[in-house]
Amino acid sequence: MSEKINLPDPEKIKEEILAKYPPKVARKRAKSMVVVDKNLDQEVQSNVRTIPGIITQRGCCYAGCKGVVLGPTRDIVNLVHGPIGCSFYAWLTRRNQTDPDENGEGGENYIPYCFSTDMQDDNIVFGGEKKLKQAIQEVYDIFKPKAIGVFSTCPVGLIGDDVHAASREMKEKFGDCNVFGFSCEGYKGVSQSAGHHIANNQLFRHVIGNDDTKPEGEYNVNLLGEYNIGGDAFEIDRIFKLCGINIISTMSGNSSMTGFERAHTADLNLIMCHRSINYVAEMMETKYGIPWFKVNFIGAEATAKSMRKIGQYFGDEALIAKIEEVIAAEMPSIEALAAAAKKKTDGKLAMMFVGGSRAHHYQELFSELGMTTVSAGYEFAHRDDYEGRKVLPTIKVDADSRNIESLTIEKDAELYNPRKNEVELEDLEKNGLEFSEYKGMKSDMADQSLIVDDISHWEADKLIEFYKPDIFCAGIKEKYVVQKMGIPLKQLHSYDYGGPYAGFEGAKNFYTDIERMLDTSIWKKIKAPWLDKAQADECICAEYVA
Amino acid sequence: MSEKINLPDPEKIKEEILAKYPPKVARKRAKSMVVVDKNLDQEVQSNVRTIPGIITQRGCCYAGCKGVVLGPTRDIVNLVHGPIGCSFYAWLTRRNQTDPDENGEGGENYIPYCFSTDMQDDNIVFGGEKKLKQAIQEVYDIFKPKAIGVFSTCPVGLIGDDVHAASREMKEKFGDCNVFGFSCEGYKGVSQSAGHHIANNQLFRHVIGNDDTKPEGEYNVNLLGEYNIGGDAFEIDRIFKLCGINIISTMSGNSSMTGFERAHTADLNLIMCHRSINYVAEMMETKYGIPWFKVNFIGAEATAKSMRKIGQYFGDEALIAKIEEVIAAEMPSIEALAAAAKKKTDGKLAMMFVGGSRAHHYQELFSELGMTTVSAGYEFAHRDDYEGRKVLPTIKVDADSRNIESLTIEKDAELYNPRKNEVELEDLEKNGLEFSEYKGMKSDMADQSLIVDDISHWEADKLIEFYKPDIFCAGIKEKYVVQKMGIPLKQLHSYDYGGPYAGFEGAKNFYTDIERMLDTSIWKKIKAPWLDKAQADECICAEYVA
Amino acid sequence: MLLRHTPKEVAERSGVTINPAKTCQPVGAMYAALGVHGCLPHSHGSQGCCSYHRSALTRHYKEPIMAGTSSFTEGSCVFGGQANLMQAISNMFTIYDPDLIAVHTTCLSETIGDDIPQVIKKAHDDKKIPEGKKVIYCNTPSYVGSHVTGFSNMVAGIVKGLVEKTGEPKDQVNIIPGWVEPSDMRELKGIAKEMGVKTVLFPDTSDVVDTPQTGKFSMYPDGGTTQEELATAGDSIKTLALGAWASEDGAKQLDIKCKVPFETLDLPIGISATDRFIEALAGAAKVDVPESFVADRGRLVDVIGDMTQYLHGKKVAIFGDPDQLIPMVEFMLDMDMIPTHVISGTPGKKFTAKILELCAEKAPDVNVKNGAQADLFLLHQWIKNEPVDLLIGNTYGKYIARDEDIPFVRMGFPILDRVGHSYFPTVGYKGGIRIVEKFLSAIMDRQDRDSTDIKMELVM
Amino acid sequence: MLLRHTPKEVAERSGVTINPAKTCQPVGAMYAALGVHGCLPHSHGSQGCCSYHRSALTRHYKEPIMAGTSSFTEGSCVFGGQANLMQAISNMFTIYDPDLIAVHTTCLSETIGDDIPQVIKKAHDDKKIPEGKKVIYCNTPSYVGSHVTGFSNMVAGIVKGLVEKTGEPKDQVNIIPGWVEPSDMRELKGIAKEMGVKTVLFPDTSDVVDTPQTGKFSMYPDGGTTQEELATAGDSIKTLALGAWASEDGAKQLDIKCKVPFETLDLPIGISATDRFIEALAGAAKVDVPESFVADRGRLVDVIGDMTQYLHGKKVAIFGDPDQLIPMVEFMLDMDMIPTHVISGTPGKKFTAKILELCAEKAPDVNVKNGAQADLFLLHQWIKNEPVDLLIGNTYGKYIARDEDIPFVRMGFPILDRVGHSYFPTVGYKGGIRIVEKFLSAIMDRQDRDSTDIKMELVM
Repeated sequence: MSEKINLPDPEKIKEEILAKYPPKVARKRAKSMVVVDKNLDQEVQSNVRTIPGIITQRGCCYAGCKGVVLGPTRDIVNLVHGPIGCSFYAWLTRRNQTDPDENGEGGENYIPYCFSTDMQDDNIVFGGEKKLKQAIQEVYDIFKPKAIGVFSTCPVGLIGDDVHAASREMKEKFGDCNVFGFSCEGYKGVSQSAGHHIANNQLFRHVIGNDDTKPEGEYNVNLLGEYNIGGDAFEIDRIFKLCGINIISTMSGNSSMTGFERAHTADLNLIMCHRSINYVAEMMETKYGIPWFKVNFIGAEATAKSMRKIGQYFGDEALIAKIEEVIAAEMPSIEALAAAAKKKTDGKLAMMFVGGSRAHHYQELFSELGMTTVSAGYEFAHRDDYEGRKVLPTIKVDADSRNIESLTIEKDAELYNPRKNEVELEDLEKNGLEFSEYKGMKSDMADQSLIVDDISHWEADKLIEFYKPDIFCAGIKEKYVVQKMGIPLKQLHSYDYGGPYAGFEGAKNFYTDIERMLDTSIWKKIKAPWLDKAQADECICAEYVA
Repeated sequence: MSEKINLPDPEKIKEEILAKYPPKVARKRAKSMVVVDKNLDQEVQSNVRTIPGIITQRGCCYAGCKGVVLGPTRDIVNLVHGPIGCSFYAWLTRRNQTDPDENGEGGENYIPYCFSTDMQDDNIVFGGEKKLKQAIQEVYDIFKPKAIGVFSTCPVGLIGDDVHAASREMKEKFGDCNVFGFSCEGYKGVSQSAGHHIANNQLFRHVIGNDDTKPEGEYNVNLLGEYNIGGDAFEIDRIFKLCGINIISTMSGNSSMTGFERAHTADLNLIMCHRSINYVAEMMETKYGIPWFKVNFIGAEATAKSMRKIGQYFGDEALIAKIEEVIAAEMPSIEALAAAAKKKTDGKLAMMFVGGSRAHHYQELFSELGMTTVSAGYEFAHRDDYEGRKVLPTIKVDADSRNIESLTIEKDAELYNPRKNEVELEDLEKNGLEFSEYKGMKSDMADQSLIVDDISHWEADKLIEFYKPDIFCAGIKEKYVVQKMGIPLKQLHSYDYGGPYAGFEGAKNFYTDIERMLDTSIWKKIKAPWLDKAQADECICAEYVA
Repeated sequence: MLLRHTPKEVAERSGVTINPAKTCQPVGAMYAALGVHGCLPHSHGSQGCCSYHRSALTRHYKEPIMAGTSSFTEGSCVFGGQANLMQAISNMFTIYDPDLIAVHTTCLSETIGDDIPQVIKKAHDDKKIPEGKKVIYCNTPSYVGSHVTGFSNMVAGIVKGLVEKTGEPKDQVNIIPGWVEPSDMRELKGIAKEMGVKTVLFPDTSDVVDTPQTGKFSMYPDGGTTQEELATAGDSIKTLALGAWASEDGAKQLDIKCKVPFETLDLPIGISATDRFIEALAGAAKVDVPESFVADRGRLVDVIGDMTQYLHGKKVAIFGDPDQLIPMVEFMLDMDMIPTHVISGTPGKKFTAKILELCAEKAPDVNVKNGAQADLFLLHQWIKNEPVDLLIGNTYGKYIARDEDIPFVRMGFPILDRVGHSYFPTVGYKGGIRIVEKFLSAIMDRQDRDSTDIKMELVM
Repeated sequence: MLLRHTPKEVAERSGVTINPAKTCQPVGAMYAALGVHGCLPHSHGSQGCCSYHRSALTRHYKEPIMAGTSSFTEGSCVFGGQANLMQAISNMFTIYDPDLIAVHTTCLSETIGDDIPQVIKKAHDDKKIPEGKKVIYCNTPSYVGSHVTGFSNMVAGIVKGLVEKTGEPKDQVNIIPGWVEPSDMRELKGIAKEMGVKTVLFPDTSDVVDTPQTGKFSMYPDGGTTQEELATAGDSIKTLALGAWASEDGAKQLDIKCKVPFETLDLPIGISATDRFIEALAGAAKVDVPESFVADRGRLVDVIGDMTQYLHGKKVAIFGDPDQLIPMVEFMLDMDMIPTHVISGTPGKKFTAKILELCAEKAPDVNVKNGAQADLFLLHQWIKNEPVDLLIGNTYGKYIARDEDIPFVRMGFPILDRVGHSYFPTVGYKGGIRIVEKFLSAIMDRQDRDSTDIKMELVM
């Protein structure tokens, strides 16, 4: 679909952009800006240090660990060990929805709470372990939670507080509470990504496999890398239920420790956000023999496709039929809505710079609206997220990544049980089901479109002036910058407090929201009528002169 | 109680006030300003024309008829025949509370509605009867009410629309709807008072006596001149119920036509507001033989006294005992609250200029708070409301009053039945129960206090400057004028949207509200600190220099 | 239910008006008269009119509202009201010493046919009017038009009675603000001042019905257009009449009397109407629009752009006066809200045509009616048939909002149960931000209220 | 229930803070730095800090908030952050061309012990700082004080870095407004202007975080105190520091550096605090207070007097920053409201003493706590034990208000779910009317909601 528009050649603007940089900076940034040529294997430099002062979208390791992966789980108290800010800013700001009463009234839910050791200078000077243990004790006494996660912030590593030892000690003391720590200091790695990995490791180490209770459902899966922002997981859950597929755990959206502990009893791992969660999938396959493949529930077509893959995997005719039935029931209203929306959206241009998979997934939805993604990039991705996992062997591990622990996993003596044998897997592969594979964003982008990793504020502004897109997708820090230029910005972290956008209902919500955003009268009112034409033409631009 | 303060001699300020007036005006106003001397029979000129341009508190005949007497009844559609304003201004502005569901869900309640023929110029030129009948028809078709009252506004009388003929015609046409009119044009009489009389006449003519169903209760009374502002009637009703007294109808508060139609089956009429309703009581006594006496439920003591009078009237030991029991149960908490409030209120001064009985009744409540009423007056009273009914024979009927119809009533052939015979009445009188009597406001006022009838804005301002009262009671038009002088004003029409103030609970509410008003910090913040003393001393004054 | 007898089915009515969306002329004349410094309004009719109008204005402003009445009796009806008016004029000047008295009539005196100018002349000849004092007047028959008409008539009366032309042109613009709040009049003067345009704004109720608490009651507060200013209005470059209903007639009279050309504009409420006012004012005074207006305007556009998702597509029912409703409807359309029901009790053919024209593209299904039987009873029935997300109007709308559980924003006259309208303007760009804030808090409070625990939003 | 695990019983805590009523220093430093024209704030620490602070300020203002970060890695922790800061300074000047960069530290760089002035000096020597450009700084260790402390430290940094003394006295007054909204800073400038007092107000975020939509993004908006103005602050008559927590230290530094005497005042919120500010400003500049202030003040007193029955005796729980809470509590007492629970996460011994002193007569039972463990968890527990009629605080209060069904008024930082705070001031007398309006609509909306049909009031 995106082919139907001939994209302008971005090489010149790329040069312009780089020209502003000091030579060394320009050389480095050039490698992260790639004009897509589908016929070439192109390396997209990523997961490298952000250049200081460049104004990046990126956050820190702690944000990826506590904010992204652990945050959405309701029945664990996430205690942040550090000064107050780190915990304050991660307090309810990510819209991970949860239903504590889904298994009956009165379930645990600590998500609306914010827990911190609120370190003071004397804790920095004399060490904070004592206060940490006191805090853990108080949390236990007041809330009696089934689990407490302890998260290290920047100073903790430097002053040498051992959060793991402290957690172990308290866990043993309590007996009925799973206390464990995360060394996710903000300076670790080069972005949130390091935090994802650390979170994956600790979940695998301390939680997954704690409860061997056999699953009740017939088709049991885990949904990995789905965070239930705006209720996405609720919608996916709805579709799965209609099809009779049982989700054991979602990592991590509308999620509970109880689910995580049983995750290894599933027969299939479905990966939504490849970047943040593939580690767990890999480790579960090695240890328990659970295969995984990539799915995408962003976009109606993508959702249908993903469902069919699940049916294919289980190979049960009844299931396959049920899935087709569900799809058939959902599609008509979706297509009708898309057709209506297209009157406003067809042929329009989109740009998106966000996350580790959303900037790829959402291209689906835009193409369903007849819109072309002219430029896109991730905030904290690795090369495989752009180029596909085929490049994994060729990625060289640099100093920053080397410091992120990578667990070595072996088959579990009792529990290892390959859900499909070699032959079955081969058959499925032959029939197009690709296991342990992700092809990356580039594979879905048009020729001459521009990929930019870890885009800087300067680059974004210039590209907007160049492409004059109809919509720009990013996060809250970019939202009002871009809108000042008269271009609507769709937040793809928070969905601008809308959603869900996943699944079938989500697609409809997205169509409606985008149609609205492209049809907002106020943008036509920007110019004061008494201003002369000249001034008006300055619109859609950024200005740096103080 | 009010004796304990020596009042300043108001003669001088009275002269000052009058000095500003043109001689003729001064002469006339002098007769309405009386310095109380309890040893003298003093005439208080009242119920005379307001001097044009003097700025009066008074309203019109229509306001007294539709607004006051008929307005509070929920199951009659009050249709105002005239330009839109008259109906608009009487729309929900008097706080007559009503409980349409007291006899089961879904009772009629037209009080939140405003009905008008909205006369236009062609109706004035060619007559408005046709439109009036059309309006009555539409009201009947849409609402099917059991009664429709039609109210004449100023132009109606002049253009000669016959609202009575029109009403009669429609009543006959419908058969099941009591349609009747009121010739209550605004210019009739000299104040709202004329409207009260007209309303009394029409209720007596068209409603009272329509339903002879025997009452269910043992002690059956009508409560006349109680309008349930702020829920006063609810509270009185509560007390009556506790004592086992049955109210057949309240005229007019939380009232229904059904009640009015049976009013003549009661054995006693209790008069709250003597001014607005004594006509009905008189007529009912003549026609049905129902005695009446004055009661007052404003003030805890007054309430107890009034209850005891009822007990005495029925002379039933059980009833008398029950009444004493109820009083005994209520008084302690009231006295406690009064004692507490007195810390702030004792010895403070009040002025009140309002209504036809409130300016008298509320002196009770203030004296319970240890406060002295230094000056008071009515808005639309007659001499008997000041001097007592003993002066009735001596009141000469002037042109304005002569035009207000006065019905001549005779004993009802079948239904006349004196509830007490001569002997019984005499006995009761001997024991202090005074039938058909009202002693008037003056009897309860202190020597040297000042009575002013139909006070003008100028007079009020000067008296405030003279008395510097702690609280001033009047209506909405005076509220902010007086408060600009830094003196709290208590509205005694609307209770400042508080209440109830009647009965035992009402007394408590009043104590609390007055204590609050006399203890409001903001009044101490009036002066900007940078202003010099001189300016500050100007406070509590009115200024007329443009 | 408060309005338990209102049926969903709409029945044609020609006789009865139920729950009116208007009141009668005199209250408007009284309000307009308060906008002249040192003026004491006078109601020539029965006592009740004056009492009712003073009460209504007092409840809306929570301020002293002073006015006199001719206190008609049955006798006056027979012999005419001349004696009453003569006596009233003499008493008011003697006792209350105003600079001038502004007489308006009532249905009663109009039906009787009292000849006001003749009475005033006689009062003059009989020396009832002290040296240097004035009596102006207008006719406000309650059975014609509405409260807005009364305001308009008194504005014309002010022009006829107080505006003069010396022939020596003055570099100033007349602004007739229409029936708006004192805060709005204050804001309009501020806008002109910021633009460097000298204006004569009349009537001007700022500092009259929003006076400070100083411990002193002033019968004639500091505010109000002075007679000196008004006397120069005949020499102004131009008159801007804000609102065809409340202001145009006064501007016409000024043109007729003093040959000052006029332009009728919508009240400057919202972006588009304010744009037109700013350009007209700058154009009339031949000045450039200062940068600061671009900033104020841009802030209004900005906040709408930021919050558009909460406004877009919201269905609105609104009732009030034509001069307010027209720019409000335009403003709502600029915000992609959907005017769904529009009611005004004030007659005037142009109104429905104008609303339909504005809504043609974005809200073609709008229900609109004004004049006879265009009342809140009908509005409520419309709402029952076509529910809305927001109701806008005076305090009487509260009863509908409660019965139908609709978010409610108070605008118009009278507002009897809240404060703020007299202090914070809704005209101009800054006023627009206040309107947006009010809309948003009504809509967002409702979202917070109706949201489940699961869907509760921290950031909005 | 949203906060379903909060028990009524209060347990002593010394280790864990739950639902904080504060955040850390750097965000305050970032906000203060935005109040200097052409300034690009820089966060010397990990990327996350900068991202979090920019996000928080963006959500509060719905405006672009630009700032750089040193993007620490594990390496920087080992070798120190100098290289990162040097590179950041050079890149920011090259790419974004600010007039100056304002560096603040973080817990990380503070723990490492980076010597910022030394780095800046080196950057200077290495010509990383272009001609005429400046780099100022302050230390903001996140483990000391709160966001308010960070604001205060950057104000001091501005003084140290940008204020000069020529020795030639200037007839002007410095005003340090403290951490208030751009609308408040605008209002304070307006007050001074109306009083005819020339002022240097800093920092000044008006026209920086409330910029218009013009179709153009300006990295350095028109607003902010200019370096030229700041350079003259050393010659001013006096400095008025509004708020002991946010402004006093800067004023002290100015006194030390340039011998400009200072006076610390409460933020001018409410009647009494505004009175003190007006008198102090007039006194410092030796001018008379214009009549217009008597009128503005009187209007505030008037509306409170008119509506006192709805405010009198209402119990209030309030949380926020000391400089706001102190005058708010005083204002509430002036309105006969009853401060019942008062919480601030910001430490400072003077606070509780001051609140208790204010409440001694009229609200002796007030619960007050600030600093460690003075958090919303405790406030919520207090409310469960002693219910209130009104809750005032930032957006996080919404969760308590909903669970306990308490009318809620948003004040403080951050407000993430409503707009208005950046456009309408709460300081000064006019700001006081806005506060009263907000209180009244919260309280009266609740009365309307909870009233039975029978008790429903038309007039209030």
